[in-house]
Amino acid sequence: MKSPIINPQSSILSVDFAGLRLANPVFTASGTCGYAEELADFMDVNRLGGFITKSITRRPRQGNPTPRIVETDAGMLNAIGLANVGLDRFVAEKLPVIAQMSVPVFVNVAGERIEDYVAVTERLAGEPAIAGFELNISCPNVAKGGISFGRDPEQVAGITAAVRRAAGRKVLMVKLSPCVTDISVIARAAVQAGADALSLINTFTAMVIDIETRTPALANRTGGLSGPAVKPIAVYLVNKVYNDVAKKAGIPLLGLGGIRTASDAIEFMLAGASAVAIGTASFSRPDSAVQIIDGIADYCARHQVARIADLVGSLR
Amino acid sequence: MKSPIINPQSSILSVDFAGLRLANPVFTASGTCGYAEELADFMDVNRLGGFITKSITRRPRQGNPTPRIVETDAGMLNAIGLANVGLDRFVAEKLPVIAQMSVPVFVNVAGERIEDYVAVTERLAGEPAIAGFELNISCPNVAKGGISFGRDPEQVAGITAAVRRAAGRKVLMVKLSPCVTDISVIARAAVQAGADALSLINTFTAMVIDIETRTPALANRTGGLSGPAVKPIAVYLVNKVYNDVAKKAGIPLLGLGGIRTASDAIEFMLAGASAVAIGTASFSRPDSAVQIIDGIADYCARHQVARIADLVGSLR
Amino acid sequence: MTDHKSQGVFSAKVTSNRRIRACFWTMDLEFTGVGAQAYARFQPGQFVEVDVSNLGLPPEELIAPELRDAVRRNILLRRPFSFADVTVETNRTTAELLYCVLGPASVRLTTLSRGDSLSVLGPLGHGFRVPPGKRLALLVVGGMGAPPIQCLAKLLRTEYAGTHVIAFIGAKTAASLPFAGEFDGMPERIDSFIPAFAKYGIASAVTTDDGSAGRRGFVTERLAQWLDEQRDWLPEQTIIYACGPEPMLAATARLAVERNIDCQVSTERRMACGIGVCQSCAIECRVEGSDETAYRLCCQDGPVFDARTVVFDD
Amino acid sequence: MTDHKSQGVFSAKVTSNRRIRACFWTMDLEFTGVGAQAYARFQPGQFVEVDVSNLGLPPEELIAPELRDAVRRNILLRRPFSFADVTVETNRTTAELLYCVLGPASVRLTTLSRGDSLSVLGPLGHGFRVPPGKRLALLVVGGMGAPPIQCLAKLLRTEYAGTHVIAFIGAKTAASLPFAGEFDGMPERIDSFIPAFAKYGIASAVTTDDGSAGRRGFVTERLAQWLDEQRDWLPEQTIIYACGPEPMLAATARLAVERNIDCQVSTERRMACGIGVCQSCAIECRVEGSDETAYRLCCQDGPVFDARTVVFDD
Ligand SMILES: Cc1cc2nc3c(=O)[nH]c(=O)nc-3n(C[C@H](O)[C@H](O)[C@H](O)COP(=O)(O)OP(=O)(O)OC[C@H]3O[C@@H](n4cnc5c(N)ncnc54)[C@H](O)[C@@H]3O)c2cc1C
Ligand SMILES: Cc1cc2nc3c(=O)[nH]c(=O)nc-3n(C[C@H](O)[C@H](O)[C@H](O)COP(=O)(O)OP(=O)(O)OC[C@H]3O[C@@H](n4cnc5c(N)ncnc54)[C@H](O)[C@@H]3O)c2cc1C
Ligand SMILES: Cc1cc2nc3c(=O)[nH]c(=O)nc-3n(C[C@H](O)[C@H](O)[C@H](O)COP(=O)(O)O)c2cc1C
Ligand SMILES: Cc1cc2nc3c(=O)[nH]c(=O)nc-3n(C[C@H](O)[C@H](O)[C@H](O)COP(=O)(O)O)c2cc1C
Ligand code: FES
Ligand code: FES
Repeated sequence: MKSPIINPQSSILSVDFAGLRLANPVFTASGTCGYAEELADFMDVNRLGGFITKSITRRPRQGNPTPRIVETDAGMLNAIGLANVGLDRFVAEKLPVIAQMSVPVFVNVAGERIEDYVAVTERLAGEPAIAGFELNISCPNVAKGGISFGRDPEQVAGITAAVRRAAGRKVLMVKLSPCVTDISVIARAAVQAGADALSLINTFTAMVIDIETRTPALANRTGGLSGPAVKPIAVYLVNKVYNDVAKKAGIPLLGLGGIRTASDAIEFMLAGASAVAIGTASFSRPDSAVQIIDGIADYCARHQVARIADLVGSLR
Repeated sequence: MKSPIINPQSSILSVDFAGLRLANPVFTASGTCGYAEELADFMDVNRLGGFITKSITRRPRQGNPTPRIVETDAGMLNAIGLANVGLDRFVAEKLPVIAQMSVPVFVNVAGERIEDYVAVTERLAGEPAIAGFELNISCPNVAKGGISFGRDPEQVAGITAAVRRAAGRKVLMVKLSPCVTDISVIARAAVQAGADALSLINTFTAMVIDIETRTPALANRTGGLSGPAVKPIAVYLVNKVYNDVAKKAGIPLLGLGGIRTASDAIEFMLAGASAVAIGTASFSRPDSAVQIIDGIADYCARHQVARIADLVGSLR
Repeated sequence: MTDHKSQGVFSAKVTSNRRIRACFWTMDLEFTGVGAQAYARFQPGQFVEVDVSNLGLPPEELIAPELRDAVRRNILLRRPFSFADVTVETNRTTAELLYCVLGPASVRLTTLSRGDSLSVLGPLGHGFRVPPGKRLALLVVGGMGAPPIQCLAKLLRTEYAGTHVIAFIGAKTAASLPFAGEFDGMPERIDSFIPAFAKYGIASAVTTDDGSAGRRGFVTERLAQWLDEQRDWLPEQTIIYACGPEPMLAATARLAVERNIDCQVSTERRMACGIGVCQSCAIECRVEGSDETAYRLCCQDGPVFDARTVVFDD
Repeated sequence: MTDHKSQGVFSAKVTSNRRIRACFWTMDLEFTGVGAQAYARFQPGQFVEVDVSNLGLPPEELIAPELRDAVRRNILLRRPFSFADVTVETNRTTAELLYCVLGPASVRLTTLSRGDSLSVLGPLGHGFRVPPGKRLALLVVGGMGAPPIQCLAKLLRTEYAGTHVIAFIGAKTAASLPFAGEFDGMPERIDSFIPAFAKYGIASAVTTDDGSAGRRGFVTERLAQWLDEQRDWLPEQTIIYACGPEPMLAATARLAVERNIDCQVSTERRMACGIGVCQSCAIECRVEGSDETAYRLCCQDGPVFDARTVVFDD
């Protein structure tokens, strides 16, 4: 896919991501930016490089009881439990809004069984409003499915191959969990089974205890840790997957985990991410993604970077 | 081992740890409190529940080039590279100082091959000044050995069994890495091979990139993440190993990872740790461990806890 | 989304910040420009999310000993607060933030002083609605539930002057009443005891769990008793507005439903975003016209709900 | 361990804190009680570790744009700083902390003002030693290396009045000289240009990389040239003291060894603890009487080392 170069900034920041031409390398992360409409008052979502929806499951999910979040040092735990409107309402209510957006939209897909993932993907594979899918096999907050798929290379290969068939010609990105002994083994399994891109990382299973009541701070007992606290681990894992798998395979990585500033985003790109996603940071600054896009442009200007893509994996 | 009850506070705080009677449940963590003498100006090391030395290897190790550390959000990376005086100088120079201490001292043992671990342990197993060993199979900062032993249950079993024989009647504690898919599998392997106690967690492999120079911030490229950032993951892993392995096996856990306050320490105990260790926090407050002991005593008074041991694993 | 477009992140100027009593503080904020316009439409019961991640701690000796461990946590997320008062002037809108110091974020708020800036996201959510035809408004406050009810009291006074208003105020002890003043041994009668309501001509009935101020007991018991004592009184012309701990809201809602009185409750949930994107603030609600329940969002669909809607634990 | 026992964590009072110029600030600290005694024995070149984890950020508009991303990092570790001046009075010891704002910790220091407290761990490490028989002391400063050398200048002036002292001061540009004043276009000659040294009667030879103040070039080139010009001059009665960027220290050390002049360099490493327990501050040193090298600790064995000891990269 090619797009005409309109102005110098766009040519500097634009990146190719699994065949999609993105205006810039900044996505919003699944589950942290709703279905886009909620952010309209705070930023122009069409300035994003790409948008990723909250996880969509076949049936609506209420999610877990509250408290669903708790703050930690430079991080937070969430145990939302994949609360979402479900496939049908997504198609009826959210897709029309998404269709208005001019940026590539990925639908994050989750489920309890492979069939669930396939069903959601199949239903959406023909929708022109959707650029691709992000396969969530790494959610730590649900009793069934979620992370259990993402920890074993054979299961990863199985689910990826099944969804690959269902996804038709849409881009298929697989989202990896950091809670594994060797993430490259998982990454390789996903790539060999047909993933076009990988996103990493999802959250770390974690726990906060209220010492006054002697109970977990979350109703779900455990939750997923995100935010700046995990950033150095995420950067390492991106660099590892880039060196071990992605570089040779020519598979782009979407790096995320604790990105709060343009400098953070650039760290991920130097480590090997072709694009980045902003999650938790959006909660304190709803326009974080746009601020980061501008910050990356400044960095490029300051460092005479001709094309942001040149930075990818350029760590010395 | 039994010790006479001297005063009420000591009876409240004292804990049994793998047959050792500790005055309180607070250790200093390996590598963060040197060989004890360095801390003399800042706290009375004899107030500790236990002391753990820097990792000792068969031969002296210079460690990695600098920079060896870098600060992150609510954490830090270190890549010291097991710099230590080596077995002989440890025996000659440090052991006499340790022998003066009235608290149980664990020697943390590291190496590149099983024989190295065995050699260090054998040499020290007869030393009356030493209460036990902590087996470091989880250091992320060395080219050989370290974490590579700690990620595979068979290797863990092999090294634990070998060191178990060498350790004679001393307590053998195995220190676990958090960077594994299922820590309980590793924990079980260590326990079945003869570990008397488990300590967790060691650091997470992580990376910080200097975006101005486009190089890793550490000379070793990667380092181990420690500090408050990792605490919620550590609490979860302690709780998991407690429920999956330690409780049934009657094996005490030493919980650590990001403990900075007495409240943090109590979280770990509620999650299932019989004792805790203070690492990174000692750098900003060299007397952290003693402050935490006092804070735990306050908590017990406030909550009418008769014996701190009653808290262990009492998470509801 | 709230009903109006102009919500956003605005920088407010602190014009004063001082301790009222015990852990209670009050801060005055000033919005100018677009912010002044946005907050000119503030409804009582709406809230804001403030960013204190850039603030330091007060000196250790000024931090309550039991909070010293907890406050060392670094701040990542904004924190939700109601406003106790909003005043619209020509080019500026001022707001009063009444807060209780109980953790790392609220203790950091105390370090602000006149001239400092505070990043404020809002106004957020849906506030109290005043249906037509109500002649009696009963305000029910539990402890730190006071701010949105104070804000509502002002609105009732200024725009619904014909409505008779009484405040029922409950707290654990005299010391935990979040108002300036000395309340120990305050009499039981309903009178202008609480300046925050008296200034709007509203009398207060105070209860404390231990009887240290006002009547001993729960505020909802007193409300029920008071309602029982009324004659010539029409439930359909009455409305109850409540804010406070969840068990108090539950009891208030029960009481209102039993007596067929309209009731709105202002709820609280832990919030990460405040704008409906994170799903952290779920609140179980009845689905109209069915037996089912569904989660709705405290930040977006609330924080004020009709008492019949919310499913309270009991 | 340092030579004396009384190191510890002391709370210092800030008596002033102000910007000198550009990113350079100066803060005066006061120690009383045991702290005053400990710092009464402070040797120039020793350092302290300050805790700024409880401090907030200055208003955004006061933060240099290129630092705004970096300073959002939360602070966990203490930070090492030298003292530029220490004054011992009867019941108190005062110290001047001269600092450059370049990251999250140093920017937080700027928020302190008179009356605030700062937790200071120290005094740490080994400072400069003044061997007997030296009649000429050459001070070599590179950029932010000034503070310990200023402190030493005072000692030389007060306790070694017979020693002739000259300061060689280098910086990238006139603007990056860490002193109060205007230095653009400063002449090349050696004179009382730099008040921080002039006040001790010490003349300065200034170089800048771009020639915007003093002579163009590196400070070590100027030092070498100056030494070449001397007659009737005895290397064994001379000593060089240097602090600055590592390449400058390396060049100074090389020059000193070649000319057989005693030389002490004050080194820097990233430090987590400052007290010898974490091993983060390793510095490669020659092992006396062998060809081998070994790591020693900057915080404990240094930061001041004999120039012959340190192995510099080149
Ligand atoms: C819509 C809304 C309006 C609010 N208005 C006000 C107000 O006007 N004045 C005021 O003082 N407070 C108000 N709060 C509560 C306020 O948000 C919390 O007190 C604040 O977040 C505490 O932050 P912290 O970091 O100081 O303490 P934390 O460490 O976050 O909390 C300390 C303690 O308070 C509890 N807590 C934290 N947040 C909440 C919450 N939302 N509900 C119940 N308990 C909580 C925690 O579980 C913990 O026990 C409001 C909350 C909501 C949701
Ligand atoms: C013994 C010793 C004495 C010192 N004395 C002074 C002094 O008197 N005045 C003063 O302004 N500074 C002094 N420093 C340096 C000071 O410690 C750092 O400037 C400070 O830690 C920066 O913290 P920050 O969080 O603001 O920036 P950081 O984000 O920590 O650092 C900002 C930049 O400075 C670099 N940096 C950080 N620490 C060091 C270091 N130790 N050496 C070299 N580069 C570093 C980083 O790599 C980064 O590029 C001294 C350092 C040491 C080791
Ligand atoms: C409140 C919350 C909800 C999330 N929901 C989802 C989700 O539905 N699907 C998913 O794949 N990831 C979800 N995530 C994970 C994020 O997309 C992201 O992988 C993770 O938070 C790390 O990035 P961050 O540190 O920038 O937030 C969620 C994270 C948070 C904090
Ligand atoms: C500077 C530094 C050095 C360390 N050295 C060792 C070591 O030699 N052996 C070891 O087993 N763990 C070592 N650790 C890991 C700590 O003992 C501890 O497991 C880890 O830091 C987590 O605890 P904390 O967050 O309280 O620091 C080191 C940690 C740090 C920060
Ligand atoms: S707080 Fe995020 S959805 Fe309500
Ligand atoms: S800074 Fe820790 S040993 Fe030097």
